[in-house]
Amino acid sequence: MNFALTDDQIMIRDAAESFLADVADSAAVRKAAADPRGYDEAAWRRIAGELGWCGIPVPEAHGGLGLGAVELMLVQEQIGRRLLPSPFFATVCLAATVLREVASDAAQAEFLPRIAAGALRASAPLPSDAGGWTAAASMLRATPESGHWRLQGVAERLPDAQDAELLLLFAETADGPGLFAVPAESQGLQVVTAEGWDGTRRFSRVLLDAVLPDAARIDEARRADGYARSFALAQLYVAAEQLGAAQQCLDLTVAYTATRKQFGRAIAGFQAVKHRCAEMMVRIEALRSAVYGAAAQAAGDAGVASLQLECAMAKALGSDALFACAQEAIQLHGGVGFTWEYDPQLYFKRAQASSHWLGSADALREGIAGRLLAPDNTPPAMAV
Amino acid sequence: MNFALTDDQIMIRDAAESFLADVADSAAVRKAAADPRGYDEAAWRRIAGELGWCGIPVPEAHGGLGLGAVELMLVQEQIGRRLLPSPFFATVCLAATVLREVASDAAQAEFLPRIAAGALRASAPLPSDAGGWTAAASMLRATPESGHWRLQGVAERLPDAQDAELLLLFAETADGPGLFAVPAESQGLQVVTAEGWDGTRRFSRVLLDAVLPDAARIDEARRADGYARSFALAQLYVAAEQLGAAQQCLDLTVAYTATRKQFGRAIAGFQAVKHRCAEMMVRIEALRSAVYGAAAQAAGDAGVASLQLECAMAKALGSDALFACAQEAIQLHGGVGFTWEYDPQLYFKRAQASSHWLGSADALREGIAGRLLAPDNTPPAMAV
Amino acid sequence: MNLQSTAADEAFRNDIAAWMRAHLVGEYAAIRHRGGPGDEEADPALRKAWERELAKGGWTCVGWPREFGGRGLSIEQQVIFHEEYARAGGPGRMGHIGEGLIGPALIQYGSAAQKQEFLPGIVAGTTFWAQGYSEPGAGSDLANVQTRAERQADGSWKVTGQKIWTSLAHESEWIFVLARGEAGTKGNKGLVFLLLPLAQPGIEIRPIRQLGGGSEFNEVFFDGAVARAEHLVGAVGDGWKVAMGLLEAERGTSTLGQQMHFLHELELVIAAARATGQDRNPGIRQRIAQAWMGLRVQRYNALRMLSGESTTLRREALIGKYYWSNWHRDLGKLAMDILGPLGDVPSDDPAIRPLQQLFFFSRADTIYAGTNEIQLNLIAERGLGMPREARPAVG
Amino acid sequence: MNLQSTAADEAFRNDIAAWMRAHLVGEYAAIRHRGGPGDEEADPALRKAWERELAKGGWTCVGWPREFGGRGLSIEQQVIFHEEYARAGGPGRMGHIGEGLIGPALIQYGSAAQKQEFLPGIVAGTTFWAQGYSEPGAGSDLANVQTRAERQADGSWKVTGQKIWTSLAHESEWIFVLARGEAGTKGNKGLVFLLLPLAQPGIEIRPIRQLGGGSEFNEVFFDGAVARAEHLVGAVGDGWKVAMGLLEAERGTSTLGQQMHFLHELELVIAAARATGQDRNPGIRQRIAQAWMGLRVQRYNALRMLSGESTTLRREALIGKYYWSNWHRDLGKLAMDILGPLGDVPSDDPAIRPLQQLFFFSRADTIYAGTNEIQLNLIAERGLGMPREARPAVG
Repeated sequence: MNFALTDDQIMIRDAAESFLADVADSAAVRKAAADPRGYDEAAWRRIAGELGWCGIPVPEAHGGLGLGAVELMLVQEQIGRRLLPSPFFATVCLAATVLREVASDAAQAEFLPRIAAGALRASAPLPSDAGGWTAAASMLRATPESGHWRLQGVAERLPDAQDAELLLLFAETADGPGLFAVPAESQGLQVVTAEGWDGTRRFSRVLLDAVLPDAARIDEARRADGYARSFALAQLYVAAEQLGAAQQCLDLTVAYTATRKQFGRAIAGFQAVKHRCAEMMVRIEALRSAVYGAAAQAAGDAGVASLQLECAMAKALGSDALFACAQEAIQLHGGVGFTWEYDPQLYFKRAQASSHWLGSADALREGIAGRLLAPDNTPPAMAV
Repeated sequence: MNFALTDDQIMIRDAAESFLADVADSAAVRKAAADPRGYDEAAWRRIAGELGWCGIPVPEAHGGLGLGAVELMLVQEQIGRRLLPSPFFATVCLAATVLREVASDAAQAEFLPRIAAGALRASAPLPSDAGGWTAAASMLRATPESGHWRLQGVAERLPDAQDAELLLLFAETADGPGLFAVPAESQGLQVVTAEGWDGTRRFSRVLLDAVLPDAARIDEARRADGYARSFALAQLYVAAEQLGAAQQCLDLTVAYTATRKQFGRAIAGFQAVKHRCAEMMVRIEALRSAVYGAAAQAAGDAGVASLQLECAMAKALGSDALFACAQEAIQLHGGVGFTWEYDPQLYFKRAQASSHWLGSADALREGIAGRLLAPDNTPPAMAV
Repeated sequence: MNLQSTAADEAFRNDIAAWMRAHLVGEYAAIRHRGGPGDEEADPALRKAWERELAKGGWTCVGWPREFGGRGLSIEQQVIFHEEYARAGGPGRMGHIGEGLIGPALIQYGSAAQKQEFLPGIVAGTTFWAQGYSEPGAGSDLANVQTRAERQADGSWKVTGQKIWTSLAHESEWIFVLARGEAGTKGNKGLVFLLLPLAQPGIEIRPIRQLGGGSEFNEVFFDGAVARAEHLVGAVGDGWKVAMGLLEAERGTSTLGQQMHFLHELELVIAAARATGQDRNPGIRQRIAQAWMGLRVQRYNALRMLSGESTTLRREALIGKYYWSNWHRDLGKLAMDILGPLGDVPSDDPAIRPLQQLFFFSRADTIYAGTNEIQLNLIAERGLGMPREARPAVG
Repeated sequence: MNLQSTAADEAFRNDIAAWMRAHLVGEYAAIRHRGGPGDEEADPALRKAWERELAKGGWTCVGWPREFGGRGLSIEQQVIFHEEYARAGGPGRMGHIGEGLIGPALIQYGSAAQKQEFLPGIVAGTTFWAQGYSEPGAGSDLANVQTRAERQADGSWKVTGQKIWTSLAHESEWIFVLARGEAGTKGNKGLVFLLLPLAQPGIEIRPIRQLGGGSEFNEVFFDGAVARAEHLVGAVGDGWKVAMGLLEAERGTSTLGQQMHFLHELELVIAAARATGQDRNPGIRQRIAQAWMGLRVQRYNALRMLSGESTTLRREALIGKYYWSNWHRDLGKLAMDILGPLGDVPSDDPAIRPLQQLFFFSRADTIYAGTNEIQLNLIAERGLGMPREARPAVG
């Protein structure tokens, strides 16, 4: 049992940190968010190319690095610190994870190498529901018609789908929810993208009345657990971003209060300011423990039930901690805290938006309570 | 519209304050709580005698002062500040209120003059339930037998019933809950009293298998609203005690921190201490506004629906504010805060005990939400 | 204690409600419930016209003495006016700074000539004012005034410096400025209180974009801007006294009107909960109940303050700002949590837009006019007599 | 990062569990899960016998080097020991202060003679120790030591003063005392660290009754009490260094054992929720989930600390006390809210009594060993590099 990062892991984290410090300062992030495509093409090309991040969770057999949840979590933490707008989250954290956990070997062999090579942008839904992918499938119906599938309905809340080439959609079928790989250029498919308050991640709604080949359905029966596993992992990767963002809120605040003077002294010296920064740090370190712990579980041999609890916890703590830290960052910046010009507002908007992705903290806690209080409980829930 | 206290009200409050400062300092309260009967007989005799407090809510026609909820609330606030153990709350705030609101004219004429004169100690249940007296009736069954009633079962949680002469009990009858006046010396009645952590108010359980005269049932059909009104008023009087107790927690803390030195200075000068005392004050003043407002509504022409909301609010805020202030009093007293010798523990125990009397804050809020979100809402709930 | 209204009060209440029903119609219907905090940029031209409409009905400056063109209402009647105005959805008042701040200050401290020059335009809803208090370096430390006013040979003043957080300066004709009139003074000494027309070469107004996208606040730069000799209010060195008196005037009867606006927002929040099904979520139900309770507390807080109950008035007045600003901020968060993904995209839906504005703009509530931290200092020091923070004397 | 255990670790874990199953039986069954914080007065005689039982099995001082009678376990193995000890319901350790505090201090700073005199009794579970740090006037200001130690002609020390919050002094044979050995010194200078037998005329022990009724803490009064010359640890002036080193030793691997105890409490809370039907209350469900999450966080906090991950160890170590003490206090409140009226009367029911002790005793958690307020100062200053509070230098 060893909770320390390996040298490779530290290297990945540090490389991500320095790359992002370079390409994703405040001005760059604001510019990317205002770009018609919603991100900076050049930064994405470097991520997808020389940096090779897209290969992190992809098995070596599919051309990836064969790394796991810990490494991806570390990169996500750094991305969250900078709020980098990028197709990375949708493509790698969401789509590649769903493919890995749910899809057939054939589908994995078809798509994962292209993702790992940075040659395919993909997306999948990010529902505001703690209950798994089912909610994402509820408004899309897949009906078999001789030799092909007809998909009719709506898929909501696909991040950075505005110029993804591949959409992974959950749809209701006669035998329950299924996973479909839908090329974005399919006939009868329309992607409607909105610009939200949080400009660093765009969401699209996909309207479908499309006919797709039989092979479009890619879920694999023996990977039934994969729905729950991929959902949990997606929560973990969101929580990691929230961790990074919360840390940045604290760092911005500590730096600002050290220079801002009131009544003749730096406000960092006021005990009330210190205590509130300290409380931010306590929340952040607690969140870091939860995120790292959940990642270590995911990388280890944790069963799906245990993984669900761990990742729900990380996401619940992440939502609460990030909002609290963003709120305090605005408050402790004083008058400039609520201006467009200073950065706390960027984190504040991400805090609110991400609070409900994959379940609000309340909904996630209710789910955890359901497990702890279930009559048959004890094994995964209480084991420490 | 005038929210100021009248001169008479100020006089009543000030008299209560100075009397209690005299008879109910910390040592006296601790001694009274340790007394076999649970209170100081001499103090009670003065309250019941020369001070005339027992007559406050009793109409002049029944020998009382004909005053109302505002005056009783003001006395309760002062009693709460000192945590005076006394039959006053059970007799006047609970029993007399239930009699006034629920009982027949005959029963009022029988009992209220004796209460007003300080010649009768009475009690009634104080359930840990936000839903009204029904819960108190649920374990007691009244069956008519030729010319008399048989009461069988249990009445829970009667405050200071250990040497009350009259018990007012709610019981299930064939036509719903009824109110019964039961002399404590009745055959087949047993009062079992426990000493709780909060020694300043004892609770008894009453075991009954008793035969009572027909006239023992005293509820009056045309006062059906009285169940809800008397329950709401009881909440108000508990909230008033909580207000006084919370204020005392703050006063003790401000005084202690002014004298206690750490690192060479009074800890009252540390900004963190100041801010937390300030937050206590904000909660207390908010609670005071709620309690005074609910009392003014009760003394005015508020309908029962409005009164229920107002008093539930006062009690919910009271429970939360008192616990928060007692917790802070302990914390800001440091090491001595968790000793038996210093007073914060007395308030802390009352805070926890009273938190669930007549409904926990959560339960009360749920009730309020039910009203605010009811389809037919707007009138009483939202009128400001 | 008596919460009942008199028959006369009720009749007065009905008069206002009837007037609002009759006049807040037609073109003005578009600005019902508009123009409040976070929405101050909503159609300023129409809201200025509305000010003149109010003036025609005699509903501007209702608390001012009749001799200055006011309506001379009692405290109770002012409360009723503000309540009914807000209940009817009366738009945010473009004339607020004139009516609520500089007008009362001039009535108290101004010369007869100043009263004659400026009060009629405020009463008529034709002259609009901006305030020049805060400075970029000062924040909550209001007495730390760096803006300089140099007396010229002709008695006029040349003003140089920078003011910030001036609401609606770009929609106003005049600004009042607290400036250092005696070189070398510090803190609250040596200040002057000056009145300046905004349309002059030495003044530049730059909007500050807020996190919600709006720009009702500005920075105002003074570079040798001129105030005429007769536009000094009070004497040299009186600036702090005038400024403080004016801030006192800001709090008061309009609080109850603010609460009507908050009630309107709470009703929108409840409607959103019903529409989204979040009215069945137990946590949301708790928070809605808590919000309602907080609004009741604010009402009783205000009534206690206005009733002047001797033992509690001052303590109560202290907690007001802290209480309402945190309540309001929490309400904004509750609104967005109820909306969930619906809240994440800027919306024109009248069921959503005001809640989004509430969420974003209420972030300023706990900061402007004394941050939470300053409020807690004041409560501890003035309300509880705890030791003062080390800081320069401010009066 | 690797959370998997090795086969050797698992075998070791099974050994301890088996030993506990075999020995914590018979008369000792009565003290299972007893004697923790808030329950330290539970049957001290039997718990002392249990210490000797542990010693016979070689399970005292498991982290001490073998040369001093310890078991020389690795960090991972110590963690496993503490976990399995607590999981089995191992009683609160009467020998904790000897094993966890003074023993390691003597190993580091003691003379050969001191080691020889004192360590064997600690290892054997036959000598029990009390601590003499805090003073009534000092509180969190540990360096403000007023207790005086005057060197006598024969080299012995006469100690005069008062220590407070000494746990179980009335059940101990020895006490260590931090005293001012050089008159006229201040703060952390001139201190001596002395060892004194408690059974002597110059020492009086008075119990402090706590809010929950227990008295595990005492005040100890020194009135010319004598420490022999050879019972000075380190040199004159080394007192602070020894005391700080000893406090460092207190934190560490036993944290994970503490968490097992917390888990046991959480299980009792959940059982109470089921028994009272509060497991259907949405607010209680939220709080139970939050409590479980907090316990997971504590575990991962501890693992991060023990793994010595270079960038986070020190920051993490700082937050530990603040986090667990507040978590524990909240758990106590949750327990009582679940019990409702059932909790209000002192109970002997094993499903209720421990929760009442938890509620009351956890009030001390956020105060002793550095109050919340001191913890937040430290976190801000050491963890975030923010300016220090004005205070005397402490090291």
